Amino acid sequence: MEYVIEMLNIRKEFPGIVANDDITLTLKKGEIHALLGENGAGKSTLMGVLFGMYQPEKGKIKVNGEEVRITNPNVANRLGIGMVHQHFKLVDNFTVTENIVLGSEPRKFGIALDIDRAAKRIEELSNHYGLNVDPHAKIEDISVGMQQRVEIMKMLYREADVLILDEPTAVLTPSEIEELMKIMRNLLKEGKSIIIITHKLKEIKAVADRCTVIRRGKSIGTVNVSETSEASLAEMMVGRHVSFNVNKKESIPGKVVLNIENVSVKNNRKVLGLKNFSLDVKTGEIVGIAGVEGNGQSELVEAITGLRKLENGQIFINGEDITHLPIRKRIEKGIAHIPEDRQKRGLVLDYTLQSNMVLEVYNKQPFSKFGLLNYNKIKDYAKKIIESFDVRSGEGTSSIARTLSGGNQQKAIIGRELELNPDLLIAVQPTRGLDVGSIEYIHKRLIEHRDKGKAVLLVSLELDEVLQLSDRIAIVNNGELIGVVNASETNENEVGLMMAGVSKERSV
Amino acid sequence: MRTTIVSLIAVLLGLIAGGLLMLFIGSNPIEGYSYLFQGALKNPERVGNMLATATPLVFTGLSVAFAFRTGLFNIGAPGQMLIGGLCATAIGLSFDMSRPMLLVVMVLAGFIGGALWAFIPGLLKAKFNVHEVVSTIMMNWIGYWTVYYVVPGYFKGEFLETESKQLPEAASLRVPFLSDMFQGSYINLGLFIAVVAVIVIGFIINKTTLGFELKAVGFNRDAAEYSGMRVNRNIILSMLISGGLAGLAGVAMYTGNASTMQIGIMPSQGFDGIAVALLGANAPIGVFFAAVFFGILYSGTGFMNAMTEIPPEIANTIIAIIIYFAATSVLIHRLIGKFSKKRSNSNDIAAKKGEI
Amino acid sequence: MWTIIEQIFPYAIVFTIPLLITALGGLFSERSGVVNIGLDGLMIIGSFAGALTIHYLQDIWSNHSLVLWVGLLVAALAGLLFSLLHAFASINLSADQIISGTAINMIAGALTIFLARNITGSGNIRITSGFVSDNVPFLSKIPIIGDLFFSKTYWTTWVILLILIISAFVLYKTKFGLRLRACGEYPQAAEAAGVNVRRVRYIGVMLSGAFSGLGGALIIVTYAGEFTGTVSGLGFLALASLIFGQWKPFGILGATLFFGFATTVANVSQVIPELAVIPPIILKIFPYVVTLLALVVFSKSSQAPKAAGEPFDSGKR
Amino acid sequence: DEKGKDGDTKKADLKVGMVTDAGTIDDKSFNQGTWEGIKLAEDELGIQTKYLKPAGTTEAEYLKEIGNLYDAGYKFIVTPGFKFETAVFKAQDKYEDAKFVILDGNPHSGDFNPVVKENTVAVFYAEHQSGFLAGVATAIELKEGEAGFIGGMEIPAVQKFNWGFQQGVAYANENLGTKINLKQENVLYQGTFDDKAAGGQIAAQMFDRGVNVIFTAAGGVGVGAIDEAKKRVQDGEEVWIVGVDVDQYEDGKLPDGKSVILTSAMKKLAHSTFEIIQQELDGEFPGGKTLTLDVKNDGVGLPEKNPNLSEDTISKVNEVYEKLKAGEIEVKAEQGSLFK
Ligand SMILES: Nc1ncnc2c1ncn2[C@@H]1O[C@H](COP(=O)(O)OP(=O)(O)OP(=O)(O)O)[C@@H](O)[C@H]1O
Ligand SMILES: Nc1ncnc2c1ncn2[C@@H]1O[C@H](COP(=O)(O)OP(=O)(O)OP(=O)(O)O)[C@@H](O)[C@H]1O
Ligand SMILES: [Mg+2]
Ligand SMILES: [Mg+2]
Repeated sequence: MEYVIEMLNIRKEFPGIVANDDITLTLKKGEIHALLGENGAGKSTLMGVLFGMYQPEKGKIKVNGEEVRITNPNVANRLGIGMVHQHFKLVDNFTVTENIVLGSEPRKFGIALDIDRAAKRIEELSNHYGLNVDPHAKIEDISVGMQQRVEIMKMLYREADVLILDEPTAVLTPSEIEELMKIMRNLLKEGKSIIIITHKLKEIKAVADRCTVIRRGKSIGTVNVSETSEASLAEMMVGRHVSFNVNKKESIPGKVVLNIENVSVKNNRKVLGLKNFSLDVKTGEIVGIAGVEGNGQSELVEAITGLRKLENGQIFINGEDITHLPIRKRIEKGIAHIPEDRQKRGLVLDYTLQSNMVLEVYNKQPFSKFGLLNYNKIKDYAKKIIESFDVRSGEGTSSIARTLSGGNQQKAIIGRELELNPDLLIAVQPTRGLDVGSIEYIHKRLIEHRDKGKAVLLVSLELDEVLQLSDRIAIVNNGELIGVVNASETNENEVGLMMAGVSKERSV
Repeated sequence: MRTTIVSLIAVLLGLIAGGLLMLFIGSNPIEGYSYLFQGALKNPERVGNMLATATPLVFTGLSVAFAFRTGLFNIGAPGQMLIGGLCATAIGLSFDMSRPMLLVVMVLAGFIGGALWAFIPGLLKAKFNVHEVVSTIMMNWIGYWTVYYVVPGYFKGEFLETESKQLPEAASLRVPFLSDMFQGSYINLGLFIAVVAVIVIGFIINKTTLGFELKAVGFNRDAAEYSGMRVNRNIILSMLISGGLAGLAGVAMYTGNASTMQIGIMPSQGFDGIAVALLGANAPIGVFFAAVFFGILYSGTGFMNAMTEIPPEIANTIIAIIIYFAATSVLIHRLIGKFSKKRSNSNDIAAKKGEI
Repeated sequence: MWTIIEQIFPYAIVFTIPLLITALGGLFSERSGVVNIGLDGLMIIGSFAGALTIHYLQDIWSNHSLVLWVGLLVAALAGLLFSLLHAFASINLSADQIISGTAINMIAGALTIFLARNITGSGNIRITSGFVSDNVPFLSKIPIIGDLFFSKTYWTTWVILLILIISAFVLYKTKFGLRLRACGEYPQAAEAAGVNVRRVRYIGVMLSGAFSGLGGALIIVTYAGEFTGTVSGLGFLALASLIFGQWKPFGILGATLFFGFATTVANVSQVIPELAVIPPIILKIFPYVVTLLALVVFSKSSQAPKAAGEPFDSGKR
Repeated sequence: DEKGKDGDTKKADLKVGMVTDAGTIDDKSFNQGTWEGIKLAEDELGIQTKYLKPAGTTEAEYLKEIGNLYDAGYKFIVTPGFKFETAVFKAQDKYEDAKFVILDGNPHSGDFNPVVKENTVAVFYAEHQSGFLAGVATAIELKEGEAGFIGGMEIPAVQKFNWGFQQGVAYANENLGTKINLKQENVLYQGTFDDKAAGGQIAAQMFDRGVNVIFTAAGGVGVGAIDEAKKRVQDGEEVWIVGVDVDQYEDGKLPDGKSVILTSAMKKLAHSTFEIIQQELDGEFPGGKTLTLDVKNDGVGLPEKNPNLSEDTISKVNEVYEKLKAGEIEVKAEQGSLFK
């Protein structure tokens, strides 16, 4: 058997955690090999080891049968290994070509960069593999899907034979995913071998030849994809039977809580990111927003919460016009917001947990009086949230927020927002980056909130999550509302199509 | 606690480095330091002078530290000092009121003057995101030239173009009971105002909703905005307070330690505030002790210089080295930090494992 | 008015050049991702090292202009070495770069005087003679331009302008420049592409040290003639020019020329009856006020390197 | 009694201290001149010396350094500059067993009423006379042309140099047939004592506008002007600088050994400081007195050697000097109708 890559008994420790424990992964020439595991299972770390970003404590790596030491990414490049990282490593204000040549620059006259030669070569490669990238475009001006192709192009430019793709599909539309798979098959034809990390079992079934599953840093096994099912892959991954369904009762919608009328909002690039958007959310229902990242979801949420100015249109809460109210007033009117980026907006990472728990109410009685804080009351309040949401931390309420793990940070924020008992809860990516147990728990709490007769607006890039939790689904594309469908009457295909901009007549 | 240790280590390293310099020029460091401390503390008068030297540093240190705590880097304290001092001096020279009244108005005017000078960088930061480091440097020079032309233009001394008129006794922060207690030292009411400021600022930062907001904005502007705090207003407010404190440094300096304003001098106490704040770990009480420590160094060097061959520049050198060590002691912080974090982290993981 | 401009111009240029080279140094540092407010201190180091070298060499070699060039070289070297303190603190220790820069300024100010006094016995180090300005043959005869640009120029001016052009070329047209800019924008991307971010940043900071040192010594050999322990805040002005010039080599040229010109006009306004009618305070604060306004104007489209000021953490995701 | 003891038993053990004014000990001017006198006394009379540099220029800072000197046993303290007036006023009471020499000023409590105690001597220099002589010398040597004046900050000593210089030029024009022009715009105070760039730029402007000689009384600003003049001379222009306080001939030296310093309007700081120290050692400390050092006692004047002045000029200046001494010429120390 001919292996291009053999990672044998790899062990990688981080202070306090063994990220990879005796993991073996082999890659055959010309195969697509999937790497599957929960969050934090150690997938990225393992690939980091292969790509020379980390040095393993134990284990061997062989490339084409020869043992190698990959001390840094340059060595990996020389060995023909390329990697597309989970988070793109592209310089925004550089052109495609500049990004691609960075680190292995062609030169003329000994010193000057030869951008033209590189651009020509990129154009050729692009045509050859059907990637269709414009070498002179600036990264900040091209779509996420296109940026990913630039990342792939980087590897091809360096003539990598082994390509590592870390969660490449998380940011793509269903149709872009299709495209990517096509590209991957093209690459195979050219004699490349691919390792792909993904959480999406469907995709593994669709493209991969073999799949290695790891759990909590340990190797569970490698299977031939054609001989296994999604359910058994999932079971391998988490170690128990996983039900893919969320249990919830039929919703009983009541009066309108949130009413958005013809709202247009500019995005960071100063063009309309949300166009003439209208939507209602009623008591007792969860309305999901489905769409590919960057299609107006953030703008919508920021418009409702007051973080962004409206160009036109109006927003009502319980019939009251809040279009021009400041943020704090809106919170007082009953809007709570689980923000998309917990570290950017959700928490003051250098504050204690208890201070974070009163971020919106510190100036209210009983937490303060005459401008003086009452720490005892704040502590009690925070304790209550922390206990009821099982937020784990080193020093309880006086832990600094930064020291909490991502999942616990998220639970704290959700607890804080639910504790406000808002009429409208806006939950943006509430389970991003969390493990299965936490996800189940948070889903349960969101549904409970709905069942208390409150309204929930759920924004998620995970189509599955939207489909499972929502009662109704509003699909956005390019800042426009494509349509609203009942969750019970739709399916992934339909929503996927709409996310790609294919409009539908049927609307609810 | 940890920051205190770090500061103390920095001080120690700075003093060691200073000692090495003394050796390098062939002097005896033990002797040098002993004269240095004697020079600052030998008798009540010297203690008084040392405290008076420290007083403006307490204010500028507080100013920088307060801004720091709220996420701003105010290196405009020199300019704010000048304008604060100018305003107080102007009041002192122009009005005839009962002494307590006059002093209160002067202090207020000094605070407002400094605040005003910091308002512009604050506004530019809030509205246009202009980095305050550059804008406060510009304001320093604008303040410098403003004093340069306003003092001779409006408050010219009797025989001198380069100084303001002498403040009348009623407008001076010096009071007989203090001067007598410290045997004729120039210690003055500025010290009391400084102590009050330390307490008030400590109170604001730690105990009030205002402090809660200002710090939140400083730590994480986005989160503050998200939770409904008025970010721009808070940035401006925090610059106002920071500038006001520097303005008070000007009051203490020009109407307490001195009784005239001289033109053409950018007060070094403004820049020293950065060092004081850093060494004091940006905590009001820490600032106070750091200022006193610098006061000792500054006021003791003269005597050391008189008794030995060690040049007075050694004080500045020691302070600079201390600051470098304080700046790089992040390393120590980190190491301790990593250690404790990893521990809580592994507990966390252990807990999770138990769960399943 | 024209004759005034003509007369002032050469002096404005002389004042501009140290600012220009220092700001250019700051550009390399910040473009690599390290904010350097220690420029002022680095200039002081350069002016000290330059003055000291020239002071001693002129005793031996007296009036050889080579002495001055050696002085400049030593100054650049001293600045470079001293900047390692900042590089070490901000690159290896992830210290707050502004604080580290402040410490650099303080150490430079104190240590140089201390050393000057201990080495030469005086806090001031005087050089016997500096560069002499000269008209460029032929070119200075060109009408208008000749008077403005080619009269009373210093050799050093042309050298610095050459460095400016080379810098622009290096920054935009070479492999090193591409990597440098990438490190200032998104160091993780550079690292993933196999660039040694720390090394690039070290080079960036060291260039800023060398250039600032050169800038400080240029003051001595062109117009000051004497080291006195300060460069009168020119390092901060260079920093402002860097921002005013939007982190671009020719933007910096424009900004420093503006400062050079405005300061010179303010300085000589008293002698010039046409200018003496303007209250001197206006002229004195003019450059600073304009800078503030410029910062406001540019704030919307700021080209600041995105990662400047952030310690590089390769694990950051 | 105190004096007697010191004077008789251990003269050479006299410890003389100095507190510097704004600016450094190396300012080529006031501080340095004073210090050189003290150093001279150290070399020739074997006293001990020490100078201290205060952190600021306030009365409090000055008093602090005076206290430091006193506590360290330096009980003969020299303070250069009018800024010490109030500090010395207090010190002379506070440290009764110490002696104070204040140059260019009179102790007073802030009300400008001089109070010179027995342990203090106040020394004034007739800068206007010095400036006058420099003005005369300049005019005679150059015969015709334009002169300028660059001052540092507008303080009394600098002003008096300026006014004296103007009177000197006018005197020569009226009585000695010279034609030196002095325009109002060419008489200015730069505003600092350290801005060399400005000094050079201003000098350049003046030279460009036809000024041939500039009298600088401006510390570092003057250094800038001297450097500019040097460059011009090396370029073949003929321009001059008149130095101040001390003989600045060396500062103006060109590689060919010549100097751009035409002459210098001197205050014989070193000399007078030395003398007072000597008097103290001789038990003749002129305590309680206010001394005015002027032409009469050779306290001010031009350098002994003026390589750039012709024999003729020197002899003419000497005549003027004698007249000044004899009181035949009077130089005012006030602005009157003069520029600035
Ligand atoms: N640089 C690092 N330093 C310390 N710990 C790390 C580091 N990188 C990863 N870890 C930890 O190692 C474990 C494995 O992380 P890794 O990123 O490999 O997970 P993953 O399987 O890729 O997860 P995901 O699906 O979320 O991407 C996690 O607990 C993570 O917190
Ligand atoms: N780049 C890094 N550098 C240093 N430490 C890291 C890094 N990434 C992760 N860690 C450490 O790993 C711990 C776990 O981080 P992470 O956010 O991946 O948690 P997790 O295991 O995924 O937990 P959760 O499931 O709650 O998200 C953090 O507390 C942190 O100490
Ligand atoms: Mg991963
Ligand atoms: Mg995680």
